Amino acid sequence: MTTATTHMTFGQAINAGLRRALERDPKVLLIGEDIGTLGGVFRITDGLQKDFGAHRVVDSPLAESAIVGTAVGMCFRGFRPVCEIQFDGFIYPAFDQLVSQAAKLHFRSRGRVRMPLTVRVPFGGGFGGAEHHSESPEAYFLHTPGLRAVSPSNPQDAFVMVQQAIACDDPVLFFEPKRRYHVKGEVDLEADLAAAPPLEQARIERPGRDATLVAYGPLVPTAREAAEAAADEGISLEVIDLRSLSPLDFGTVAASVRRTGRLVITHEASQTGGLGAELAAGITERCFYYLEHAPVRVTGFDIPYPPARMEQHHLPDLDRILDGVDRVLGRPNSLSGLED
Amino acid sequence: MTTATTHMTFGQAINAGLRRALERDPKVLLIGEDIGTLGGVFRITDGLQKDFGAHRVVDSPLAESAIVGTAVGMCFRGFRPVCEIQFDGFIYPAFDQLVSQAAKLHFRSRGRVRMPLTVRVPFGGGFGGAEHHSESPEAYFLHTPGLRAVSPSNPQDAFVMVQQAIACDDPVLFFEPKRRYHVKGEVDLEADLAAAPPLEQARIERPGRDATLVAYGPLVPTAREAAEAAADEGISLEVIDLRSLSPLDFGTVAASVRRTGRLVITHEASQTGGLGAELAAGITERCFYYLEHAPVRVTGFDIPYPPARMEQHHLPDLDRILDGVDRVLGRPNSLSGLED
Amino acid sequence: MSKPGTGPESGGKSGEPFIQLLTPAGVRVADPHFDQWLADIDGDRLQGLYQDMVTVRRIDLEATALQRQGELALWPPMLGQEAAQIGSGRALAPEDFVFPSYRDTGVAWCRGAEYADLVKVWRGNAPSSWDPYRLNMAPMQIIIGAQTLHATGYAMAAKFEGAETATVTYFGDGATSQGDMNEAMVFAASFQAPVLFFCQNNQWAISEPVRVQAQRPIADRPPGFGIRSLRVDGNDVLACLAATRESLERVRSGAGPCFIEAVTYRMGPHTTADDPTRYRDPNELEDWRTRDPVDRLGAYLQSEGLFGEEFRDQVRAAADAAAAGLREACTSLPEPGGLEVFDHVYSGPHAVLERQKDHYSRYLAGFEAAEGGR
Amino acid sequence: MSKPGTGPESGGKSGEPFIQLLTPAGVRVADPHFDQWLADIDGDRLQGLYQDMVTVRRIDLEATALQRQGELALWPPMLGQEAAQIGSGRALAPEDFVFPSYRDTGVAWCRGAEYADLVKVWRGNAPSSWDPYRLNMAPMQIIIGAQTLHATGYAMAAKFEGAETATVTYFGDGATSQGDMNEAMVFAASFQAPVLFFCQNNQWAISEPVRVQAQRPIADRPPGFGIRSLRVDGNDVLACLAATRESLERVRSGAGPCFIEAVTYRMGPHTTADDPTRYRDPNELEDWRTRDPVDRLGAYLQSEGLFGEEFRDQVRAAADAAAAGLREACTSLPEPGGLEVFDHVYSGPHAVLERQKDHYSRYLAGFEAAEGGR
Ligand SMILES: Cc1ncc(C[n+]2csc(CCOP(=O)(O)OP(=O)(O)O)c2C)c(N)n1
Ligand SMILES: Cc1ncc(C[n+]2csc(CCOP(=O)(O)OP(=O)(O)O)c2C)c(N)n1
Ligand SMILES: [Mg+2]
Ligand SMILES: [Mg+2]
Repeated sequence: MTTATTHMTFGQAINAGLRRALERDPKVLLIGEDIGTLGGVFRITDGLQKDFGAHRVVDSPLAESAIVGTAVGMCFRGFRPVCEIQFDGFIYPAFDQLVSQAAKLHFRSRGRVRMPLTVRVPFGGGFGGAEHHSESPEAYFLHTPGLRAVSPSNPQDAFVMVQQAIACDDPVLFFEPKRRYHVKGEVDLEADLAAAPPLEQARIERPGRDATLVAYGPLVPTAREAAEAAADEGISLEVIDLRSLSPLDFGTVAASVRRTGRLVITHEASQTGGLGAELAAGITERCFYYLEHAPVRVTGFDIPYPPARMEQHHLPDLDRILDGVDRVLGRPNSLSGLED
Repeated sequence: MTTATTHMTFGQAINAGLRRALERDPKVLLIGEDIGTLGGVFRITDGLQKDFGAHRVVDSPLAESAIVGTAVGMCFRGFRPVCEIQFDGFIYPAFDQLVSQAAKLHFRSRGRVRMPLTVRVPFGGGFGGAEHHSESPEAYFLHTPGLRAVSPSNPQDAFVMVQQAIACDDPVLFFEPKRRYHVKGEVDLEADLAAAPPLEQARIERPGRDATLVAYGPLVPTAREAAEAAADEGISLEVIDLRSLSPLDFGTVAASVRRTGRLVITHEASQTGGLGAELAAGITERCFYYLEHAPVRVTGFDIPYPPARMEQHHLPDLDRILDGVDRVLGRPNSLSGLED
Repeated sequence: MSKPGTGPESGGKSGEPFIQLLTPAGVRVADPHFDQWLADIDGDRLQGLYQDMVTVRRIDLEATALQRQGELALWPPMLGQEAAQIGSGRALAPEDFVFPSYRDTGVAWCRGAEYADLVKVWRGNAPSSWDPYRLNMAPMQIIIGAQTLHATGYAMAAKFEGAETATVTYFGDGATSQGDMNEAMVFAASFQAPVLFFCQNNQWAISEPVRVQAQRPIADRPPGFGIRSLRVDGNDVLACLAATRESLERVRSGAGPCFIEAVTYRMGPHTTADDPTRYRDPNELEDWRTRDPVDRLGAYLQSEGLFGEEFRDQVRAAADAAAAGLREACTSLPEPGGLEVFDHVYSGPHAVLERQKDHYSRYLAGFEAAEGGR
Repeated sequence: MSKPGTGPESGGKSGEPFIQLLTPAGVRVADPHFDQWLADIDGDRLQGLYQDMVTVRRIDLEATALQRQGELALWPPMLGQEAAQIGSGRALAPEDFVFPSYRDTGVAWCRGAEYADLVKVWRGNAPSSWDPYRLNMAPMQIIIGAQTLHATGYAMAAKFEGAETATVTYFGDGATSQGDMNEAMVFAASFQAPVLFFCQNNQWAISEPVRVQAQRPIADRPPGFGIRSLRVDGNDVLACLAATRESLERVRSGAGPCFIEAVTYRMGPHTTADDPTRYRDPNELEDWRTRDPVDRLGAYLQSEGLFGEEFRDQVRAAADAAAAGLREACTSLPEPGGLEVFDHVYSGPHAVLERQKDHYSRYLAGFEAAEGGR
């Protein structure tokens, strides 16, 4: 079987995925601020209003609670709305509608009302953004039963996963690593959704033996680079792209850790109560007797996202990840000898 | 030194603490729904409006974002507002003001603007409440840099800690275990705040050798009972009352775990991404070579808080905690032999 | 239009005008505009409205009794709001969709809710009751104001589909302070959504009088958003019926969203857990008793010769049957099983949750084995 | 009151009236009520307003240039809104407290912001700029609408203290859709808070025209909340000054909150990252150029003989100096240090954060040692 792939950016891949979803199902509707005429501040919805009309690609008033809240109402009528939250830091006004409504209505209605809602959230930093424009709020949603959350790390996944998210009958937070929007890759536009890996499945990005390095979204490319750099030093890292943030694919990660005995987790979000905490705790529960070292977290610090000229001191990068790898391998590094 | 203590309920102790704070500092102001004439739906602010006036104990319109948002503005003017959120499940409309404003303004203003805001949240279940009335949202705030969070478990702590929270120059989420409001205890109304244990310090509730059992808020009494029951079986549990949920007092817990080698954590909130995840991960990092077993979490399930007649199947109780203790001690129990 | 009888309950200055077709004494007032919306309301229908009101009042009292007897955990009485709920509820078409609040027992009754549906939630048996697609009515909402956005979104979707259906959302005076309610008006106006906002201004949000929420009559707010608004006597079932019908007609015809403020009164406590003597003047309640919505229609029926003994017997029997039905349905609700907590969290499989369910079922089994062993 | 010149920018139907004291051609229109608020505005003051407007326009252009040259990461131009910001900003008393939005450069200028204060945030050096207690002005707000609640709370506190100060909050047309903004009006009305809501309706929220947010003029909304509201020509500095003074006087006197909708136009892009040609008709911009706020006052000065060469030279020199000062302040801002990220998260010690800081400083030290070693 030959498949012709198309070279396109991450952002274009999402656009193509949204287009497919709009074509496939008349109940799919996009709603958000500036997504229509402008095509979104990141142009992710570029051209879609022109082609599908203002009733399928809806420029909404400036109110996030209402964007999500009206989408919840549309779900009651069998729609599959896709909300765009313009930037990560603007999702909090919609928190109640997400946590008390979208997340709970299927449970509340004993399965009678479906909530096939997708909430697209460009997230993360590393591009010199202003306050509220670089946040990583995924852990809040990980802790919210009833929601699912995913984050693609490459154009192909972006194309497929956005369609899977829309096809999912549960509310899905779709976290787009905005600083990777311009990364290019091959996308199989004919990809068969049914044959694609399920939305909740992590992927082994690169096999390895010495330690398992888990990342998602924007840090997957960084983790891959770290693995390459480590390989130069003779260290073989297994890189896992989580893809699904809720539920976490413990099966894939645990199988890897049982082989490597060591786990490093990296994310941009602040450490305390972040996704890394759950992954570390869950893997420790499942793999305690396999672990040679405590799982190591390489994450943003417990600070508000800092101004652009400080962000390199907050964000995990290649060197900090490698430092974490040293730590998990018990190689001497900056924290060697520290008691806690 | 003799101190005369007063026998009172948990709820009365908070009331007494609020009264002290109002007396001590004219900048202290209470605001919330139904807290004035009615004295709050739990009567925690009973009599305070009568004694301090409608400008110190303020019945607000029905809007949580505004309750917190106006309190943030009051902080700009040097006030120390104490907001009441009527029930845990009603805090989400205020999420943006808490997470993007209260939490960040000290950082944003480079320390120029203080946010001595206290947000009182009656939380947790176990009393047959309706939907949204029994939630445990603390992990959201644990993951939010800039906020502090505490939860007292007995009348004396309630009295002291509410005053400490109000005196703190940072925003503090004050989680009140509502199902314990009627529990009685001795309160030293002359307690010297300066001499009291600091707000961020955990307390060893009951010393023990075989395993460390960590709880907070509503489950501290349950944990104590579990320790008594375990003692009957010859198992010595060290019970720790966290008191502070953010920051977590890793020092106290780690010291205990280094002695016992085993950790059980219990909370009502759902498991994934809950406080237990952070505690487990953080303690594993600090005490890996002391641990005889992976930390065990005994928590609510990853479900929306269920209806009253199902809640006993969600909430950790004495038996489930003891089951967790069995697990951490490697004693045969229901999960013995399971691979994951 | 006539004036309400009294003062501070109006949500603003006293004596704000509202639509009234039946005076507190039960005298029919002619109204050139709204009377046409009652053209079909003959004696039978009037009696039907009365029977509805008496029945839901009886259901409400029975539920309160069930709570006192420990059969329900809580109950939010709608006593006093029968005209607002029956008047508006009977104006709805079956295909209209309703997004209600927790106190809308009377509306649920009009939508055909079964007895068990009315109490299941309050007994703590289920997180919601009726099948939303059988009643065309969403689960009742507890988060104040949240449902107004759902209604607006539902109406937008209906409009985008080209359907000629109306969506109606019910909420209280307190809800008008919430951001969500105001955002709902913004969206409804912007998309000219076919939604009717029905506010039952019952003068109180738990212990707070409406003046805490609003300095002007609530009905004054929507026009600033570009939404057509009416203020009606919420204790007058005919005014509520006519105004709702008229508004729904506009809504269905594509004229954009409408708003109704029904000025009524919560004669009971906020819920059975509440004690209104702590915050409200008993004279206020006495005053409102003179405007009781049920008595008012009764007086009118009487004056029309429609209140004979036979009819009264029939009404009494219907109410008795409803009370008995409610009690029976309530006490015979099956206890939920332990593993039900894991159902319906997601629409499909979820590995983490299934693991928890598996562990808990092993725990339960082990526990039962141990208990059994004793 | 006169009518604005043109159509769809009005936030509702075209031709909604507003307060205008200076026509687009620079002709002074008498107004029996508002003229008294300009009694002290002599030639010198008029010239001062003009110089302010030219200076902030120049600062705005210089900042845009700095962004193009890579010295700033982003800049939100206020081009076109000079009259709204200078007119209102110059009406404020020093002890009034301001809660601004991100585009309020002109207001910050009136409050005495230093050059570095205007660009620090946009260069990415700091999360905010000025000392709020020196300027009596909060850090600019990015979360749309959030600051309106802070202003209301500040005003409530001031009132509870018995202070006679006014609080002013600035926000855009888009912000009026947010729940927070509406809740702020509810609280302000309920507590009769001494706050002035100043809305710059610049016709656009990024790519969305104001008709997406509002079907009626924005100024129509506050009265329904019980808030006194004015609609002014936001490109008329005298109207903005007079209306703000008048409103502030009411606010300070305890007459309750006030609202001003200043009808203006965002002549530039939303920010330097935006490309308005994608969504707006160039004719619209051309049309608004005929109502330019700076030219308008210039024409009036000319007609009054206040626009001589000396004055124009002085204005030019002041603007040049501001531009040079801004550039100098911008490029000489010190780079923040690596450990500064840990500062001011809390007001006091925080064990978990200190451990992270300790670890990171060890890491940095080790890293530098390794780098040095190479
Ligand atoms: C977001 C939220 N905040 C607070 C509450 C608690 N609460 C329940 S009912 C109520 C008063 C509601 O008043 P109103 O809207 O007038 O409706 P009514 O109860 O009078 O029918 C309050 C404050 C809630 N349910 N939701
Ligand atoms: C809560 C929130 N949602 C979205 C945004 C993104 N955003 C920034 S400015 C803007 C438009 C604001 O329009 P308006 O209120 O009219 O102010 P203007 O920019 O025109 O001055 C938007 C949508 C934001 N900053 N905050
Ligand atoms: Mg009410
Ligand atoms: Mg604007």
